[in-house]
Amino acid sequence: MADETRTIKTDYLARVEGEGGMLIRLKGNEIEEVKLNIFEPPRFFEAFLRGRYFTEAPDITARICGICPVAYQMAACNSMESVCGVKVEGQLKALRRLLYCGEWIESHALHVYMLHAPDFLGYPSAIEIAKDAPEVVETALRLKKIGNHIMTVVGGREIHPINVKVGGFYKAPSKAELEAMVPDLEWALETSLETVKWANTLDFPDFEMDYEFAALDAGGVYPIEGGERFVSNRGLDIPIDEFYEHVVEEHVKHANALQGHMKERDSYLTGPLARYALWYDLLSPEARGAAEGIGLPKVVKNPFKSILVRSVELVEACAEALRLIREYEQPAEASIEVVPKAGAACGASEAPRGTLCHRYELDDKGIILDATITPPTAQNQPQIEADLRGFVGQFMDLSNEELTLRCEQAIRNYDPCISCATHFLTLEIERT
Amino acid sequence: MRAVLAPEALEAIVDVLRRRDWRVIAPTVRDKAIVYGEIASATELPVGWKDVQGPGSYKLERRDDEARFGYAVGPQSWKRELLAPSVRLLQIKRTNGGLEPVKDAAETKRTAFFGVRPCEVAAIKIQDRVLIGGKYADEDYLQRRENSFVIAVNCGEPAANCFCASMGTGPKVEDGYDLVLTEITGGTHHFVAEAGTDEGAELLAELPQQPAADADLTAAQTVTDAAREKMGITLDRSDVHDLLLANLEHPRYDDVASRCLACTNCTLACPTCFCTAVDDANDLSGEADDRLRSWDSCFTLQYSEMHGGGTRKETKSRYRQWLTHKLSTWHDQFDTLGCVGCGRCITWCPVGIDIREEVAAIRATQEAKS
Amino acid sequence: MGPTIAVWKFSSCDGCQLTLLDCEDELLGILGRVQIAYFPEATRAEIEGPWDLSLVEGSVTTPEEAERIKEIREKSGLVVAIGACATAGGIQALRNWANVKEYASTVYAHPEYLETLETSTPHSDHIAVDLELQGCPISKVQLVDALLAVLAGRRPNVPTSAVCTECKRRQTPCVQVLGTPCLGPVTQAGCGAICPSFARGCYGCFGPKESPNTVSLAKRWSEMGASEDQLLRAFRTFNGYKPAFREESARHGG
Amino acid sequence: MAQTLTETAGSLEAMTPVPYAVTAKRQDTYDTWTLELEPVDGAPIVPGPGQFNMLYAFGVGEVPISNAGNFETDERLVHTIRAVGAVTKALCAAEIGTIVGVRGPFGNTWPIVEAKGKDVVVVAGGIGLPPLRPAIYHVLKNRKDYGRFALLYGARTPTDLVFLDEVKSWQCNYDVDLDITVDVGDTDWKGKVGLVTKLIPPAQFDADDAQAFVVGPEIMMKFVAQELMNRDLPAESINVSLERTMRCGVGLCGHCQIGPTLVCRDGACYTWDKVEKLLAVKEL
Ligand SMILES: Cc1cc2nc3c(=O)[nH]c(=O)nc-3n(C[C@H](O)[C@H](O)[C@H](O)COP(=O)(O)OP(=O)(O)OC[C@H]3O[C@@H](n4cnc5c(N)ncnc54)[C@H](O)[C@@H]3O)c2cc1C
Ligand code: SF4
Ligand code: SF4
Ligand code: SF4
Repeated sequence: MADETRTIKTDYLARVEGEGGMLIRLKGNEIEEVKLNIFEPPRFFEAFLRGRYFTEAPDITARICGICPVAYQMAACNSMESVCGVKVEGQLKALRRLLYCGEWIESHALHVYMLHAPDFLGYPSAIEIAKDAPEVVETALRLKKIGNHIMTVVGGREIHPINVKVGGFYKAPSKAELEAMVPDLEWALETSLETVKWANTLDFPDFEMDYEFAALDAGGVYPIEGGERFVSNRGLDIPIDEFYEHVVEEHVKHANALQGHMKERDSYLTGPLARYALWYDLLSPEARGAAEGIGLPKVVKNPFKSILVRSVELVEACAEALRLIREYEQPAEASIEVVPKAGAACGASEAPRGTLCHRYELDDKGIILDATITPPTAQNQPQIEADLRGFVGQFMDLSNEELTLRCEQAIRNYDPCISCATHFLTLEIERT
Repeated sequence: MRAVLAPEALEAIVDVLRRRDWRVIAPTVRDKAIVYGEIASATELPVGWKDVQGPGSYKLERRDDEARFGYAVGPQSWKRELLAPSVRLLQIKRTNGGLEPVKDAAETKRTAFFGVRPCEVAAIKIQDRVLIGGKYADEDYLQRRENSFVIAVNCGEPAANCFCASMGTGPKVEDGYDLVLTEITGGTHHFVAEAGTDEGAELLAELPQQPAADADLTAAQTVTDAAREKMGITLDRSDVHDLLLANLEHPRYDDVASRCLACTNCTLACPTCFCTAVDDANDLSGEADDRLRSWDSCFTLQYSEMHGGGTRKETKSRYRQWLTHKLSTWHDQFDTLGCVGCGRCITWCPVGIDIREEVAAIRATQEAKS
Repeated sequence: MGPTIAVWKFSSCDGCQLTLLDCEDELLGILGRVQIAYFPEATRAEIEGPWDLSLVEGSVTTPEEAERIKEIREKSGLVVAIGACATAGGIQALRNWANVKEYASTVYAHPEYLETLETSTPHSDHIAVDLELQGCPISKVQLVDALLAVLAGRRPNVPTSAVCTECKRRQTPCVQVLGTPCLGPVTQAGCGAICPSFARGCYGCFGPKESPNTVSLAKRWSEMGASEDQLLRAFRTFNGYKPAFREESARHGG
Repeated sequence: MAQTLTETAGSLEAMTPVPYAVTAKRQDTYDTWTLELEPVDGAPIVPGPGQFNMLYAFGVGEVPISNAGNFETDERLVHTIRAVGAVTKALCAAEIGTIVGVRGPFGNTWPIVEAKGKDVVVVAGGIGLPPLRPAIYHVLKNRKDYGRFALLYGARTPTDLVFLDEVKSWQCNYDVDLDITVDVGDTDWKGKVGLVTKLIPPAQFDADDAQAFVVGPEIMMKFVAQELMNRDLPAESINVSLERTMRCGVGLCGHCQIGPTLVCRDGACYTWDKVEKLLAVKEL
């Protein structure tokens, strides 16, 4: 009995973006192996970017991920602007933040209700939830739609927005266009407050991990569209430009992706739990109120409760979007001029699922010489495996079926985006 | 009825019409071009702007005066108000196995088109002929047309691509308007106004005005005469019908096809092109079907598609269809030419193909032959 | 019980299948009339094939994918390829101008684990596809229309004409005429002409229209000041491997 | 101005389909069916020979289909439809009781009354026969008013021949010179093999005083017209029916143009002199 081998396995993880599987092997009470298998084929983005003009990076990197294209566009812009020595500020920065709020609302609503909730409610998907409780799915869809609508108004469309440009936007929306969204957003804010309460009625396994939480420091505001420093609760505090001096990437055999590790440290976690733990005090009164209302502590260590934190961030994104619209004045110019310069720099943004870092090197004509992209899921992957180890260690008594489900849920806690994680494998292109 | 109006009277026009609860659509500046849009005040007109047009190019520039109509036609035409880009013709519902066609309630709000150029008045008259003048009429068009009120503006400053003088449609409007203005910017800035219908006269009577003397009418005539002079005759319409029909296989069509993008811009910008498609769009339940009518163009492959493929597969045949239709076969079909010389197809062609040059090229070889 | 629908992912960003979930107003209505048989992005549940309709996202970039699409073809009534990846090879088809194998073997100790093909190709290179929805990403309107068309037995409304048709219908002044180079005249309609409405030239994400005159457009771009490099990149991006764009980019070097 | 517009405007109801029920259905060939339609309520429309209707299949679309009824004795609409695409497939799949939409009748008519006293030559290619059927019945009903009547019918294969029994009954019951041929025969086919144009030289008619009515694929009509002219039949006496894509059927959508003419309005019936030159131009 004690030496019996047990395999917990999912060939194809459902309700995550991209293609991955999971394999856990136990021998008796010993965990032999934990693997988050990423078989999503590599797409070689970093290689393609070489030789392209710097203004193309936001459009091209958006295609790494259909779920969080804005995250890519913002990180690319931040990085390019940093190389070229310009700063996008004022209303243009606010517009970027608003666009990003749209992505947060869309992505968080999708994850909370349609990807994660079925785990808690015991359904295979939201499609089945819709049969029993259509109002839940209708709420989710309406919230999602409002997020998408922001992206359409500010960005031109919800997937791969077209209005984002290095230096700002191609066209700035009018105040009236933004104000037209206020009633919907007010509804969304109310509904997201209800979402927090609803999520709090779910059952959570009794499980905690002692995380190193890492997120951007946006200088006095909750980090969304960018941040100058990358910080953690364990003393990491670096300018974003030094990201790659502290984070190393490793190619592991079972994944078509590279995994991020912090030098001389263990795995770390980025994403809602980290942002929330580090920047709780910067949340809007609405979001903090929502957290307090359900007695959510300032630091959440149970990864299954990420659904609560994600709901709180949903409140944050709605409240923030409303604030940004109220304070918006249409800028005279939709972008600032960016003249390419030779050099290299990093830029980052907070994707719904965590910190996303880009680094580009340009020549003096603006041609990209080198590109490195580190998406949140790559950074979280070692931590996901650590969570699985911890969880299986603690819940070994569960039946195989139950344990498989729970392990899948533990992965979905991260809202992992495997499509994002696989663009890595670099490739030299010899152009003739 | 005639009168002289001060520039401020334009505000009174907008006022009076809006008080009657009419929509007022007029030229305004948006997206770096002069486009039509609903206005609430005459200050929204493009005051002191002119347009610089060339084949495939258009640019707005400042004028050194306060002219309200100191530009020619822009990318849009009144077609957008009358033959709307996309409308639901009707909805067909399935009711216990049967079919029930349902039409949307007619829009009854009246709309004033403020600033209609002579070529555009001519274009509206052409579309009237095509869309309501035959045995069958387009109901939506007729409704919109009935609700329209036309305030025309004679042209003083044709753009480089204007050739209304060649087509006999401008720069002075002859009929088909309710009220017409001629803007006079030299000396004291003023307008000479003339009513074309009783309704136009009613509006004019409500405006602050001075009586028009013979000298004023002469001044107005001078404006359009000068414009005509400036344009000259660049397309000889007298023989163009036969010229094109006699040259259906002309090598020039291969030449133009190497440049033409078959992008449809010329046809959709053209104020007379009327082709539409009707498509079906089912509702989610599958119990209702919207029949949608939208702008179509003879430059698309699907336009001429029959089961088994397109009739006009090559760009060459599509361009020939368009050119011969405009200047030749339109006449056979509707007893009028299909071109009013507004120049939109030249300006708004992304590669600047010029209808006048294409005709001239065909004519040149014809003349060489004879 | 409506027809069974399976949604398949190949090499892609997931954006086109997300488009289905983004049909917020239509999703529940559609779900009421079809059975989702396979759609891992949305559900753990599965119904065995054969399927009435397969929506196929992503391009073929691995040997496994090249096999899988054949199987899907065999077991599906209709195969609809959705998006630039599935209809043109997508952005990852940029590898088709590079030597993947050679590089992989110099960098990785076990290049065999990579299991990647030299090229990224559309499904139509591997199987007969019943309908292609172009676009990076596809249009929600076209997706819903295609699903409803299948349900009604109607021909889907997929215009093969230029983006310009949509520009004109929405009354956007042509940005190319105003001085910004635009790929709209050679790009297939469907997006709603978004880019020009945001004062930017179309960058061709819906792929070539029928009979695109890329030569003439490229000539005009040059006259407007575009460099050969710029032209090469313009045609070689999201739909660069589609013959019309591929041939045009080749005319500008590389 | 507004008032005068309404007074002079054309008919407004042209775009609204009228519900008709399928009351009978017959399969003619492997891909061709004949439907009989009767109005759900109200009086039936009365087309003239040569006119077409726009038939609407719910949720699928609308297509032009010629009237193939025997108007001499019957008020029902008869349409013979070949299933080639979405709409025609849906129409052919309609069952008895199915409601379809009908707009029409549109287009001009065959000058069959004008042909009185003359010899009549009908040349049909495959599914070109049904659009000629109303004209044929007019001649048959008024048989004594006309001279000789030659009916030349060709199809690609024997299975593409429609209404064969009916055609043969005409031969028996009226004075009709019937001649049938197929491009490619099969083992059961005992009749002639060859193009329909071959039936023209031997056909019995007086070229100085005859009217020909020809329907078939465009290419077939071209060769038939040529062959008829070789027999000295003037182009003005040769009638053909043209086909172009149509979205409205009433001259508003522009799609059916061939040079100076709109097929839906000025056709679909033309005399050959009017269209010969047009059809000779590739992709006009
Ligand atoms: C005057 C006249 C009389 C006719 N009489 C008969 C007759 O008696 N019997 C008969 O069988 N046939 C007849 N036809 C031919 C018949 O109209 C066609 O076979 C029919 O239109 C085919 O339609 P479909 O939808 O079945 O085929 P498809 O091949 O699917 O469509 C054919 C036509 O529909 C249009 N279309 C449909 N959907 C689209 C779309 N999404 N985008 C663009 N275009 C689209 C195409 O332009 C094309 O012209 C006649 C035609 C004419 C003009
Ligand atoms: S053909 Fe050209 S010039 Fe003539 S009316 Fe149309 S757009 Fe104007
Ligand atoms: S902006 Fe582009 S897509 Fe629009 S009409 Fe001009 S060329 Fe065509
Ligand atoms: S305009 Fe062009 S690039 Fe922009 S969304 Fe449309 S097809 Fe894509």
